[in-house]
Amino acid sequence: MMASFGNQSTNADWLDSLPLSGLGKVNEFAIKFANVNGTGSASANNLVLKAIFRMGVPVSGKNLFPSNIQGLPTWFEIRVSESGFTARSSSPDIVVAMNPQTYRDDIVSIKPGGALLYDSSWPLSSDFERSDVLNVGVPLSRLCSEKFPDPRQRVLLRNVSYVGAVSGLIDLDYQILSELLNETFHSNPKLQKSNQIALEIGYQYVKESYVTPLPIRLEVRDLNAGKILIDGNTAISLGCVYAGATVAAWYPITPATSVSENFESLCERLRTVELSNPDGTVSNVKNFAVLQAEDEMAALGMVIGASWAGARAFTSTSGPGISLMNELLGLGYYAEIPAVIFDIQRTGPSTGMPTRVQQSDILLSAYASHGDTKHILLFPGNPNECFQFAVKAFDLADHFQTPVIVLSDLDIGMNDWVADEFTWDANYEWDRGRILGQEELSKIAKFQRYSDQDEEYVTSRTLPGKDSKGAFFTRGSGHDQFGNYTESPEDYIKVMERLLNKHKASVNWIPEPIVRIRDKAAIGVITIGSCEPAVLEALDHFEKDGIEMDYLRIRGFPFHQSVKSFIEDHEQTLVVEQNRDAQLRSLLILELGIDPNLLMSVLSYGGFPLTSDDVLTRAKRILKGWDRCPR
Amino acid sequence: MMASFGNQSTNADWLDSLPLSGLGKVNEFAIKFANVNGTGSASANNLVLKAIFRMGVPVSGKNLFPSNIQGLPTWFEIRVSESGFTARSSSPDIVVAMNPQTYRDDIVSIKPGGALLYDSSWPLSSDFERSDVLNVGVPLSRLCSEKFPDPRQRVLLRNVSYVGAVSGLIDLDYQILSELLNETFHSNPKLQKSNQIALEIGYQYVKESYVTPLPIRLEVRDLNAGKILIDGNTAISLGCVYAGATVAAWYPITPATSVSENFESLCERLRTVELSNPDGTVSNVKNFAVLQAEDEMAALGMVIGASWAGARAFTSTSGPGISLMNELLGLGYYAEIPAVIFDIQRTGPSTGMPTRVQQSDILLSAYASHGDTKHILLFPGNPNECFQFAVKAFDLADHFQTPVIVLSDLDIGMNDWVADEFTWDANYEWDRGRILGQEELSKIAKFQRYSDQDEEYVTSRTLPGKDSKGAFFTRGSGHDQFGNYTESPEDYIKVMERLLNKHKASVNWIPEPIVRIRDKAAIGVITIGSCEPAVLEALDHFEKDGIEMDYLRIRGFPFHQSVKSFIEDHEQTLVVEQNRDAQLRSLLILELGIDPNLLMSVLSYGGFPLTSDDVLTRAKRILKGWDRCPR
Amino acid sequence: MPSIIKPSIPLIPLAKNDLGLTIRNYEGSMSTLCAGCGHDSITAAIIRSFFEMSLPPERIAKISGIGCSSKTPTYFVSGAHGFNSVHGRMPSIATGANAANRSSIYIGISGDGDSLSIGAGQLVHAIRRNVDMVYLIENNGVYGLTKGQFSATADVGSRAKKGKANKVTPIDPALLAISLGASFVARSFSGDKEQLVPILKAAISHRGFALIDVISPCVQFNNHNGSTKSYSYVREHELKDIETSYVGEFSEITADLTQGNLTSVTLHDGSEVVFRSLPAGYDSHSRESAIAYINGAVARNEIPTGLLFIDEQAPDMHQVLETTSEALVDLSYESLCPGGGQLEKFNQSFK
Amino acid sequence: MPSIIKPSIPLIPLAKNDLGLTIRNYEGSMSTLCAGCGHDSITAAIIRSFFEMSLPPERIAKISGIGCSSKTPTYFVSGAHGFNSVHGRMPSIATGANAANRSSIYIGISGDGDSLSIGAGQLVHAIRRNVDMVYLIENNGVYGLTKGQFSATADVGSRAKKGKANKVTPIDPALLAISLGASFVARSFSGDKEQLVPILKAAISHRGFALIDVISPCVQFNNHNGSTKSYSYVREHELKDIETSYVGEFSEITADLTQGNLTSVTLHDGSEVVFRSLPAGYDSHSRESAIAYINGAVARNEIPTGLLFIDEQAPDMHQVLETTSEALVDLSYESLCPGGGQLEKFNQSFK
Ligand SMILES: Cc1ncc(C[n+]2csc(CCOP(=O)(O)OP(=O)(O)O)c2C)c(N)n1
Ligand SMILES: Cc1ncc(C[n+]2csc(CCOP(=O)(O)OP(=O)(O)O)c2C)c(N)n1
Ligand code: SF4
Ligand code: SF4
Ligand SMILES: [Mg+2]
Ligand SMILES: [Mg+2]
Repeated sequence: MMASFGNQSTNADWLDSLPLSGLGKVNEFAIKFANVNGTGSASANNLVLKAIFRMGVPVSGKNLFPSNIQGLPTWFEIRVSESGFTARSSSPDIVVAMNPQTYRDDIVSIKPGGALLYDSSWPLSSDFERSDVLNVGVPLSRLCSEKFPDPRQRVLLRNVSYVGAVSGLIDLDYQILSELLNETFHSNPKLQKSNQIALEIGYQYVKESYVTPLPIRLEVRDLNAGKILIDGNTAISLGCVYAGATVAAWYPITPATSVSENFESLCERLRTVELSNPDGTVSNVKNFAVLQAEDEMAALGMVIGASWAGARAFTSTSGPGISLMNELLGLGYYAEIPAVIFDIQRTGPSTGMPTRVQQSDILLSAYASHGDTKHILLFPGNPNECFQFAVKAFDLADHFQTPVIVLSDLDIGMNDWVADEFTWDANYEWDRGRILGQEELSKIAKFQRYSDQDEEYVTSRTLPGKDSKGAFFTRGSGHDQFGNYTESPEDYIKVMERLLNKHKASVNWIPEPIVRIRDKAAIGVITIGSCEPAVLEALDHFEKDGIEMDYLRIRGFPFHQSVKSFIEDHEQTLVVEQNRDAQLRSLLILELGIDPNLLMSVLSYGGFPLTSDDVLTRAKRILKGWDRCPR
Repeated sequence: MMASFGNQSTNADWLDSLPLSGLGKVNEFAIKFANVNGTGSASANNLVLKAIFRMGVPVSGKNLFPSNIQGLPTWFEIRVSESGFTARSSSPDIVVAMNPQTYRDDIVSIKPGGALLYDSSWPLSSDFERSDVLNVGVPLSRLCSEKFPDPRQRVLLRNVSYVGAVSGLIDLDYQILSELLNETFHSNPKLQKSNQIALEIGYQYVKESYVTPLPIRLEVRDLNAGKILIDGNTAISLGCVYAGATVAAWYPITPATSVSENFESLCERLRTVELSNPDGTVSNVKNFAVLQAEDEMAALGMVIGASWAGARAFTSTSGPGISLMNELLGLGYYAEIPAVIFDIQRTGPSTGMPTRVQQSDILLSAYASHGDTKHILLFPGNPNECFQFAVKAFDLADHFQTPVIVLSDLDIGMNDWVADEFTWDANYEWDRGRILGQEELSKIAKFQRYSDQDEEYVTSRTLPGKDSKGAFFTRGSGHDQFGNYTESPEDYIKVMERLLNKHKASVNWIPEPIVRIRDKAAIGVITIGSCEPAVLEALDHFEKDGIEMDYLRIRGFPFHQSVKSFIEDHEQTLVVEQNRDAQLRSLLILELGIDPNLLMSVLSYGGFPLTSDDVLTRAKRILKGWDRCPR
Repeated sequence: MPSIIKPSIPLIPLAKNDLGLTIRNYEGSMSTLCAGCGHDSITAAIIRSFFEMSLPPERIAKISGIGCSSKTPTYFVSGAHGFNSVHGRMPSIATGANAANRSSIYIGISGDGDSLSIGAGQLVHAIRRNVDMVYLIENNGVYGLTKGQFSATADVGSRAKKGKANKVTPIDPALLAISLGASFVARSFSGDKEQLVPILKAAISHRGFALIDVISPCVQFNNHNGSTKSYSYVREHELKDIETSYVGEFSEITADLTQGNLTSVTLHDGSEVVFRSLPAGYDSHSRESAIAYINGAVARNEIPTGLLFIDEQAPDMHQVLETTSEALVDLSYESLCPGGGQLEKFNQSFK
Repeated sequence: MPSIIKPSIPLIPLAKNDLGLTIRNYEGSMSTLCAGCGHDSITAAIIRSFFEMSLPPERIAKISGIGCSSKTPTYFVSGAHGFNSVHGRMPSIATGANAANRSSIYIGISGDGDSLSIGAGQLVHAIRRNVDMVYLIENNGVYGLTKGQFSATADVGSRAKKGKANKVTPIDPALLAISLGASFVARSFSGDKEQLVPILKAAISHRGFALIDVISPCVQFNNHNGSTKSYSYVREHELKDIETSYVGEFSEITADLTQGNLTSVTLHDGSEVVFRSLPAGYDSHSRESAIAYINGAVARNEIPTGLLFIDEQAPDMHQVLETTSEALVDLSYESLCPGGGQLEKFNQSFK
């Protein structure tokens, strides 16, 4: 028997029968919205997310969407955590079930003691009954049909209505929601009004029909001061603007598309300059060029061409694009041309699951291309680092005259994270590396491209279009220190060894790992990218169980020696990453010369953002097998 | 002062003054021919190679040619070794200097006590004087101008003349040379004649002018019984024919071009069938299709398409092609489509040195494509294995429904090696793997592509065009065990784990490593591909110095456990390979879980075929640094 | 309960074709495209043509790249093998499959992004090889699956959902194909099954590469007034100059013809196709007049549809390769392996 | 001593151009191509045109792919930056370079393999973007550097060194470009500097993508009787219908014209180019007549040369992008970085 059904009953009985786990979840719970994609639910769900953020409570939203445009199931999961654990939660306390196709699974997924909000315009099949959750029926469709005649509008406003219902149920600040709607529709009073009505409908209904708020609920805090809510791709595109990038070349691919699209809109706003023409008219000129390329090879080719010509240029892509870029990455490496590539990783191999997350392009990126290559990689772990590392990537690429790949992922890139407000150092100067201009050239007898290496094994370059004296030939074929074609083993090796040393030398510019040391912990945990929140939460659980572990998050390649010391300082180190083949662990072993026995893998690669449960269950299983297990 | 100069002196004095090292080198020496490319020297040099082979003496030829069509320096090095050491020699005993551009370096390269043969139509600059070598001047150009009026012919015949001179100098059997010329020009008596004259000219001149033979010389043996002289690419193309491959798709690239070109000519001969038409005419139909693709992506796409349709299909390529094939290799892996790829490795990265050798596509090939993948690799070490592994590659690809990459290299692929005669097992049956035909399908209720795994984790497939009941959808996007599209973590993981297990299971079909165990050797040596002859020669040197080492040559990936035991059984193992970044060593560490400290690298990657000196000097340097050094 | 589940492709009641199959035998799984997507209409036309032509499902091979359009092979003929490959590489995969097994009927489905951006090189060369296949571009002027970027066929001035206007000259796939020597080039509109079905039939009957450019509106990202690929625009501006009719198996079409010339074309399988062209003297066998006609229409802001060009004589890939008429996949190992004796001869030649 | 060392490109004695430079300032390092290779003649024509146009060497950027042809940028203007990139990707690299620095003069050198097989996709899109550059295809019908395989421009029936005849229809790059809406399409012959030099000059002066297809015989692999790309064949069959003349700076050409119409074209840098076409009424501004003309010539087994098509009005990539007239590489960091205040505004918008 379901605890409550229909719109006339109250939830008082259910409150009494609640298991302990469901009680008193103030600011510590998860809501899952189950929708059909293409129905406009995303904006409604974001409304909830943003309102919680404005209530001053740490929060995160994970959009689990299909590789499809309309009609398939999609979920939006909001994790509310006053204590700051905003990793994806493995099971929701509340489900807002708006997709009849997935009712069964959605309802099954609710934590015992949780609540279900569904559209009770039609009766819920008794198959779906769960006695251990509160069933909150709201006849959303019926209510909206009564109010809104236009069927298209009705679909959209039904979404706002369930937001209203959620507001009533869990004390999600109605005022804030109402303001957010006004902000969104500020230019359209008619829409503003109908949205406010829709919000009201849902809110009023639950207020009238249920005992509210539920014990699972929100309270205002002030924990988001100095914080913003932002996704990593937007942060990257901002970083590109601030780094002074002028050329972007890209090919659409989920989940990287928004990096370049955002960059373009930002530039349209910030880098379009009004010019008065002689005839009195005004025209807009643009201090940037965004090229939608015909494919990823063309995109990277354009970036390499633009960088060779002296611009800061980048491309954004994902797995299949990185595969296609292999040959040109080798060219950039060997001919020493800067290039910045943002790889927003998704689930591979092949087309794989384009809207799911993994960190599984690590090995390919590190050694991309045939022949011997090693690339500089940056691994941001949150939107703040997306912004900072984007800028850093250009500095590194210019400084070391080489492609730099920033490996973000879908979870960081497309989901909203609570981040620190972005700051900008007014004294920042871009590092264009060793470029000889006319003045420097006039002081030397003869320019030779690859011979005057500095202590970082970087040689000076010149830009085309400037000075004949600096002219040289760039080539991906065998070349000697002067840039001349060669097939001589000695000349070839000289350049190749310098490249190896240059890569090593770049370590001093790579962001240090994030390290958290407990006292005398025997176990270390290493992770990467978007895994951080889940890993930290898992460590917290372990700590509560009396097992202390040290923590390190890698933020770039080549690796710092401190990573090696970290591993050597622990009896055992777990490497947590989202791929099947332990790619980060592999790179650590190879590049730091680590005995593989020191590194145990915690792998979770099904494609959803990592949860602390994913880490806990796997880590426990592994530690059980380890003879020096702490328990 | 030079020991001998011009065409009137004899070499008697020089013989007396000879250092010991140059004495009595019967069937144990190296000749280097220095030519200008595009002048037809290759066939003359091959004449020498083949004649030595027919004299029954083990021999090898290394063609060191530029990435250019005409006018640049090129060398052909012949190593004669009765004791069977046919690796490239690091310095020649005799230089035939036919390229004035490189006189200086060529002459410098001669071993003390060696000999120089040059064209004395023009005087040799005294700058090039070396008192410790015999200078044999033969006025080849002058002699040929006198005999042959046509200037084009003259250039070509001058080459044959120096062969004649070599014949006189080192007792290279004149009769055999003469027969070889007759064979070559059997259809053109005029050319036959002029070539015989050219041979004679050179021969007579040295016989008349010098004390012959030199102490560095040949003697007939019978060591080549049951042997042939063949390059690896020809062997691969033969293997493809014998494996029953019907579709080849390729894009020209040095040094892989001849694989597909030879395959096509072999098929033209062996697989063209005469058909009598109803109208009495006869037409030829072909039981094969060779497609020169528009690029490497198209080539692999065609191979995947053809294999999907059920043919045995392959492509041949080199580094840049492998880079471009990454995305499609991922598709083949994930969608489980057979494909055979021959990568004849050259010097990377990027265009690199297209006519130089390396083994530097190992890591990229093992993990080709974004996402998690592991490919089956075969590493032939000589033409016999090229033939066998080509056949094996198709069996493996069909059996395990996956791309198989055969990593040969330029040295094996394009140089002639003495090999055992090829044999064919009349009982061989191709292994087409688990393909369900109409009969099998009729016995099952419903066909499901990826669910009925056997103990090797292979599921059965069906071919298009045969039976509706077997119809399924092949896709590179997320799919479940039935082949249906999925975005479910569990379904996705199930397939990915099976793929991992399948790769592991394939090890039983991978050729075992070649192992040579000495008694209680503390040091093991692991190598790959064309490195074998130089490594074995180096081990012989070590052995003569009292240091015994065990030997293992890897022949495929996944690795056998015996490789792991080999490493564990030695205090230290050296891994000899031709690349900068120790790619084979890396793969061993990762895939066998080896402590990196157990594997020391011997790397030589300048692009020329490996010499025993390359191995010796580097190995000694490393062993000196090792605390348990045997000496 | 408000259901977003879409109806599957609408059905004609269970008539049987020459093979005794009903149209259901030509359907696939339910479409997951947007309600109203042009691609679904094309799927319906494909189903109808295959049914009416009585094609044995097992002889059909469906190959596609990546995109909304490339998903559609799942939605028709579930009894045929399908291959949803990678972005832009369908032409090479179809070429290889065809090389291996010439007995199958190949239909390649692609999008304007898949074919004219990332896949342009492969398309060009599949045309050049005259691979025997139907190559259908479901052309909506945008990248549907990646949410509305302009494709290379987007018209100058057309607006994306975000309001930005395209300024780069579009590529006309029909013009491109004709210039490259394609042997069959047609264009149609997803909303006009009466024209599309006979064109599809003719394309299947044609021996060689049959390119069909089907304007297929994307209701999500390119159905705005500014776009010439939208339903409304196309309905207004479409030029049904060259009507198509498949003689013998499809008579409804010929009944519709009211004016103009007939061009009768005998295809390689012996079937006859009659094409009606409005412009007097339109010659579907002349590359030049096709080009001129298309250019003229484009200049008048019109979209010419119909069978624009056909060359029945052009040798297809297998004729060029002189391949045996038997499918290579059907050759026995014995007929392929030269055997030990031959190897002995080879050994001798390497001495 | 018999030397195989080839003479470098033959020189005109040391006259000076407007910049006070001699032709030596436009030379590069010594060619390593085969003696007699058509590509070397093209190099000589490039050197002459650049010299005569007084182009500042530092303003020239030379970009190529991979192949014998792609090696040639080393052989001219050593005072210019050069980029010998990877096979088939020159168009994208040139596009990116041009986007970054519109002040340079871009000359891309490619081969028929580099441009029409592996590079076909990129070529198509560089044309479509109307990137302001000279794009020169040194067209020999073969893959020279990989030793003589047929390229996509090999004529049907032409024979490779090994004797095999090509049976696949060739791609005509000029026709392809015109169909794709290219703004400047010309063809010439490496052996005819009098025609090639003025075409090169016009191409450099043109704002937009200027494709020049230069038939350039490969003496090693495609100089046989069967080949229409051989010296002998071209000398016999070449059609010098549309003569080119560069008014003002090159008067020898106009003097050669003996008959026909003059088409005067004002280019974006203000210079005038006069084209003479033999067929009465040849209109180098009409795509259709260019296509018809080329098709006609091809049908008669002739190779039409000259400036086949030009459209001076087509907006180039920067006009479409509305980029500032200043080279993007010259913008200061200050003008690019929105600064901390703006970032504060962004922060507020993410609350
Ligand atoms: C190599 C690669 N790059 C990018 C993508 C992302 N992607 C998927 S579909 C698509 C475009 C599809 O456009 P189109 O072919 O026109 O199909 P439509 O969706 O419009 O029918 C792109 C760019 C991909 N799958 N693979
Ligand atoms: C990715 C890749 N594939 C293949 C090659 C090998 N390759 C070098 S040059 C060339 C063809 C060159 O032909 P073309 O462009 O016509 O130049 P030509 O030598 O005839 O002037 C090929 C296939 C390569 N360098 N890179
Ligand atoms: S996004 Fe456009 S192309 Fe894709 S399914 Fe929807 S309507 Fe069709
Ligand atoms: S091979 Fe041909 S294209 Fe290459 S340099 Fe020689 S003649 Fe020129
Ligand atoms: Mg599209
Ligand atoms: Mg060529």
